[in-house]
Amino acid sequence: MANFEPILLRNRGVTGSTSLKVYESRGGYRAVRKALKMTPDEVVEEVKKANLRGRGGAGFPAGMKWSFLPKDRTRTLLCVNADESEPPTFCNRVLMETDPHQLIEGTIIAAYATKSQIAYIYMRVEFHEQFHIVQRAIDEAYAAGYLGTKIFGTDYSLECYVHRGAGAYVCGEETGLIESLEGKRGWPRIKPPFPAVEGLFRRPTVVNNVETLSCVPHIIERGAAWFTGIGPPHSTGPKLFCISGPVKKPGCYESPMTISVRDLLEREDMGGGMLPGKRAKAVLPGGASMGIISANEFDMKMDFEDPRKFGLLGLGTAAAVVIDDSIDMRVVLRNMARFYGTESCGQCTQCREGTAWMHKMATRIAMGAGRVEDLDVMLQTARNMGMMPGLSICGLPDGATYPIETIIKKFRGELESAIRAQPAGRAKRVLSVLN
Amino acid sequence: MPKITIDNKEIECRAGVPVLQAALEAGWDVPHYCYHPGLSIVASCRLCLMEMMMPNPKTQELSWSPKLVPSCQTPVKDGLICRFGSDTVKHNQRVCMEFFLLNHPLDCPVCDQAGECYLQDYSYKFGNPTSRMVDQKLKNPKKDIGPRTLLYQDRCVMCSRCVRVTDEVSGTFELGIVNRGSRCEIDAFPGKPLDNPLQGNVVDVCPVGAMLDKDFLFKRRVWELRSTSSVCPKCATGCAIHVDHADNKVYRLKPRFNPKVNTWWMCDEGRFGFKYVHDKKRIVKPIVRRGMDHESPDWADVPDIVRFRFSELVKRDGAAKVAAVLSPFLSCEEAWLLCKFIRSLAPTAALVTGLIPYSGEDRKFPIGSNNGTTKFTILKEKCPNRRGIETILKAFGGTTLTFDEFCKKATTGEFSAAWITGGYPEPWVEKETAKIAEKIEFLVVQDIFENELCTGAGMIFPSCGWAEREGSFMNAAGVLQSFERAIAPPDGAKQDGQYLYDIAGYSGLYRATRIRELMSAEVPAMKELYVPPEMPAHAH
Amino acid sequence: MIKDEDILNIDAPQLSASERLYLPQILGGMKTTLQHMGNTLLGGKSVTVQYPEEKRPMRMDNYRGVHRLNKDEDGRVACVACFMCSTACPAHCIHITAGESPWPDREKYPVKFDIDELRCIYCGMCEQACPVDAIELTYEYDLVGRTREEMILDKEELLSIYDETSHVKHRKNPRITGYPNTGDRKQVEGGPIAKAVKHAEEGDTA
Amino acid sequence: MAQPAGERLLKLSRSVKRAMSWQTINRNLPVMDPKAPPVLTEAVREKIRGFFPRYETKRAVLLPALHIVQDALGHISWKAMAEIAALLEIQPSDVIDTISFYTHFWTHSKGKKVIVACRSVSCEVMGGVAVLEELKKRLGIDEHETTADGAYSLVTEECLAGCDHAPCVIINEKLHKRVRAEDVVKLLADHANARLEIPRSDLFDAPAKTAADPASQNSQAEDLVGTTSDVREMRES
Repeated sequence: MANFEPILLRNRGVTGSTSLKVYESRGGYRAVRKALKMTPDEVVEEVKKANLRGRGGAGFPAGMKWSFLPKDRTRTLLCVNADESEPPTFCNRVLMETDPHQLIEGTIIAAYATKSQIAYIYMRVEFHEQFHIVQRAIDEAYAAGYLGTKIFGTDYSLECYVHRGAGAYVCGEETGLIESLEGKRGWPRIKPPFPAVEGLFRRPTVVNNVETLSCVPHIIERGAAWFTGIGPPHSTGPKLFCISGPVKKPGCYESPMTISVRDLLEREDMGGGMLPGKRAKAVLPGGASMGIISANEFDMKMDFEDPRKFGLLGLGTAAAVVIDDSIDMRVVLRNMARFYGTESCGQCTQCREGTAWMHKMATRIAMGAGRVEDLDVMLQTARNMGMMPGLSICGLPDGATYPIETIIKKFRGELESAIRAQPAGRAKRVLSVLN
Repeated sequence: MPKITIDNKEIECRAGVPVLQAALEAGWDVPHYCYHPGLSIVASCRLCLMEMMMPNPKTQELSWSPKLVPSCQTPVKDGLICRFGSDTVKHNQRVCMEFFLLNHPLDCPVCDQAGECYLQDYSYKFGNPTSRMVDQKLKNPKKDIGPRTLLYQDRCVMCSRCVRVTDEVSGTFELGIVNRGSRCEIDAFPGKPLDNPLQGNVVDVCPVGAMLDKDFLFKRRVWELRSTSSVCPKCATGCAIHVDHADNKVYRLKPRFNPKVNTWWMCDEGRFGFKYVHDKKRIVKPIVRRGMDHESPDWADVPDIVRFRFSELVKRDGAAKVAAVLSPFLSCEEAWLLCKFIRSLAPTAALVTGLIPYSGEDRKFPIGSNNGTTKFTILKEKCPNRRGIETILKAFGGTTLTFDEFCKKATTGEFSAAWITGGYPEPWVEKETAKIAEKIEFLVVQDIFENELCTGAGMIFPSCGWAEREGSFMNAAGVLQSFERAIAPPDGAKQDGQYLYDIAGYSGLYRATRIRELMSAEVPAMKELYVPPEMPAHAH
Repeated sequence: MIKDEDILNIDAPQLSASERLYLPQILGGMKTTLQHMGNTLLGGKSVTVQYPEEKRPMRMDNYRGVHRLNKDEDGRVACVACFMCSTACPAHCIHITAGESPWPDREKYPVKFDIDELRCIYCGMCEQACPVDAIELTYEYDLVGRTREEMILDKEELLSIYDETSHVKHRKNPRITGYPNTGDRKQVEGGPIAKAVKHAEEGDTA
Repeated sequence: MAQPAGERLLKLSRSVKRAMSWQTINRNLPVMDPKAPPVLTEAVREKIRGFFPRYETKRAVLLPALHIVQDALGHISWKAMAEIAALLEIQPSDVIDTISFYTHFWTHSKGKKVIVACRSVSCEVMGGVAVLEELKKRLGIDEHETTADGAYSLVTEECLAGCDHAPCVIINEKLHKRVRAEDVVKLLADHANARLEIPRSDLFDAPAKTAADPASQNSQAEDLVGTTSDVREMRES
């Protein structure tokens, strides 16, 4: 599949790809016209048949999500999750800055399928340029009559607004996003009730990722059978893979879910291999929350199933960051612990206290005052916070558990020898100053 | 009534409650912080997690679910099977307790909550004795969040009960959560402090020592206090309360669960309104006027003096010239004894409902709620037993007057003997009312503080604070509740019930229960004493 | 109920003839007396002491005499008014009134602290119960007074006993509840861990 | 309330300075002068009201409103919070509740340009720490501080989703990609370093139109009374 024709990124590199004119000239807004001729249920059925699994991280089938909406609902809301805050993920950013109309088209189809009247695009505040690009694209769509009342001359009306976040990782969780949209702190809600039954403003709500919705127009246009033909049966459709770190060509690449981490890292049309003089030691293959793999596990397939075999949480956002051998593993451990320590929302006890405690321990270790037993305590704390299926309201502590656990398990030798290399009694002295 | 199975034991429980509540009521001690039966469910403390039998999505076979579920968020359903005794559940409790104590300052010796602290109780029962954390704890300064309340932020477990009280019970929204993650704190907006009339409940619901009452701060350790069931006398709502006292002194009042009256709450007016009981200016001795002199007789002589003076006047002026004013601060039993006594001497004596004090308007909470959603009401009627007195007067029949009618008649000299009871915490005798003292030849005044009537009184009896008496009050909604004696009356004084008992001609020790038996035989409305269900420890 | 078979009857042992004379015992006793007499007369070593001018040496560390209230390094009362001693006291002789402390590192301190030395049974439970080692029993036993009121020692008196005895018997293990390293977070330069590491590095080179 | 507001604030700030571990933050006193003129202009209010039809509740307008206010004033002062609360018909405690949750909102005055340095894993692997250190050195300030002349503030953020261009730095709205430590001097000297090159949508304003002016906002006193701990000021601990 080396010369896979990009689908989601087909407009990348095309001049003026963010404009309505160029998008339409390249076949845009055909799918939505087709969808509007179908009944909403038919659209849902088509997406269900395509087995489009959510690209946000959990991999829940989108069509299934839509079919959970109560049948007798009067008002449905659609939220587009553009709060891409998982490090090191940026595929939604690429989608929005290269092809905002594709997202809008997908949003219209999804809104039509779910019979929503309003679609909110919840975008993280750090996406400044992307906000302007998407907002201008929406303005264009409004002007063209593709959004607003009676779109495309049908009886269906849809409002689409961009709602800017304000810097909180947990707002990427669907109920956290809903709370944030309601103007509250982004504390995830307890489920049940699920958003499909009672979500934003207590109405049935569907929350979908940008990449998921960007796939929808293609499914409608070319049919579910075409979509399921791409990639293995459990992981259908094209997927965006991100790679960053010391590789020759960091970026976002599109492929069916048949590639391995090694392909992503080394293939010429992808990462293109390591920068000269660098050697890959480990890869965080699916965003920070999924965990780490060491150099001898690079043959892991990047699909929805294979990562579990390597002790990871799942595919996640399929955004890999390469860690070369000049990087101290203690630094990576600290970085991960710090991320969850600062981004925990503070609602559930395990996560609030556990992530902060791990942050403290990891910082001390990274600063050269660790103890070997700290690694065990960290490992236990990570597990106590809850591994899948989790103990907390949202999945953040599970996400915090996997990187910590896999780093300590897979790189224990390196960490321990680094700790043992510290001057004797140093940890004790540091702790005596601290307390 | 649904039947659920907890730890292989089938129990019957109330419908519509969470599994946690059912388990607590059935005797399980399930640790929890964020759950409170009177507040919405947030399921954030994750301490009450349980294992539950669930059908396998594929095979529909019942098996223990792999995920622990919060028992506070799971409503009871007939046939539900769950367990709290398994290793996974216990492990989670142990782990949670470790997390709760990570940043806790462990300053129990100086914390006022020590002794009634859920964190202490649960650590002993479910936690580990040692902490593995060697790093520095987070420290937060304390906050003066309101005129009556202090917030010790570092003791907080972030259960958010206090925030929910201000949101859902008082409806005033003063408290909020600031920051995120481990730095979460409770806070109020500067200049918008916690000062609503129900703010004291914030201290009650706080399971740890984060919210403390300035009034009680450092006064006593809670294990020295003894708790007595009582009823708040401050308004006609009649909240069920606990009087916490030690060494004959009342230190604080706490609400007692009563589903018919106040549920879990009480207002600040009642909570801090007990101070008058320890006022130094109280009347503590019976006083008899002889000519221009006043002397205080022996309690043993009192019944004879009273009977003699009254019967003399009845003989001279007739029974209709006698009146008894029954204050709405009297308990039903005391009022009944007084009526009994007066009517036995003067069968046509007038019985008068005492002055009903009103102040302001009824206040409904949460603010802006209507009849359906009101959770708490502070009534404008500032006395506990108006309805009880009226019920008794109705049962006695004959001449019954309102206080205004009595005053009018008294000023025209229609009464030659009267027994006026008071017991109001605030001054209550107005200038006009004071004049009646001149027109009544033999006036008995029974009050807690000296008032304008006393100068003309032939006899003065000390009334006792409600914490020093026992009896029952009937609230504005007609719920009859009993209250017990918490502390002894001051030296020299005697419980109102006791001397009324003696005067009425009974001998021995006054027991409210005995009088209630006698009374309810004559006054059927007094038969139904409502005793709220006893809640297990940690049930809220 | 005690059963009959549980009861062991013991007969008094028969004394021998020499034992019945009692002479050896009497002589043994006389020997000790004469020894001491000899020591006093000849060696000048007296057994009795001229109390209260003279006092017998004693084990200072575990004698349970009059209480004292310890002071901390800054000379402030170490007590945090937690009432543990009065709770533990079986004789109910400790009476404390707590108040908000005027010092920033502590929030509670005893405004009044009275011990009724006449009610006290000198069991030492208060010492055991104290979480900050603020109350201790001293080696002082010659406590006298003319009235009962005089024998109720207040805070000042208890603190002055500390001044008198602390040079002989030191405060056991000065600890303090609450906040060992306090300070406004914003005043700390860098984070606490970074600071601690820096501190330790100075130690490494030294 | 006989004391003038300025005096009271000064006294308050002194008491906070003096306080140590058992310092008590007083929430009984307002930190802003109730008689001072409103900080939100009618234009800002109108802009906020423009968002009302988009949402079912007024509370939901809070995030857009905070963005608008922060863009207009540079930060969200206590007074601004109270005014937003009145405008949206919610309690001020709800506003501080929400503000404090998000890292993007500032309750303290900040510089004309805010530099957000990314410290996510990709940036750290690619040398983000060196860039941050260089920024600190060149600006002479630490994280979450503002330079004396009010030109720059420096903050860190967990991930800016620019990992393919790591290490990256955002100045106001502009994302600077592949910043090396040696580029920092040039970057800071560039006047256009905060200018967005693409056409803007006019839904929100460009941030920090006004310079941080500590005197006009009573910001000194407000900073001192601020919340006790702050996720935005979470350093290495």
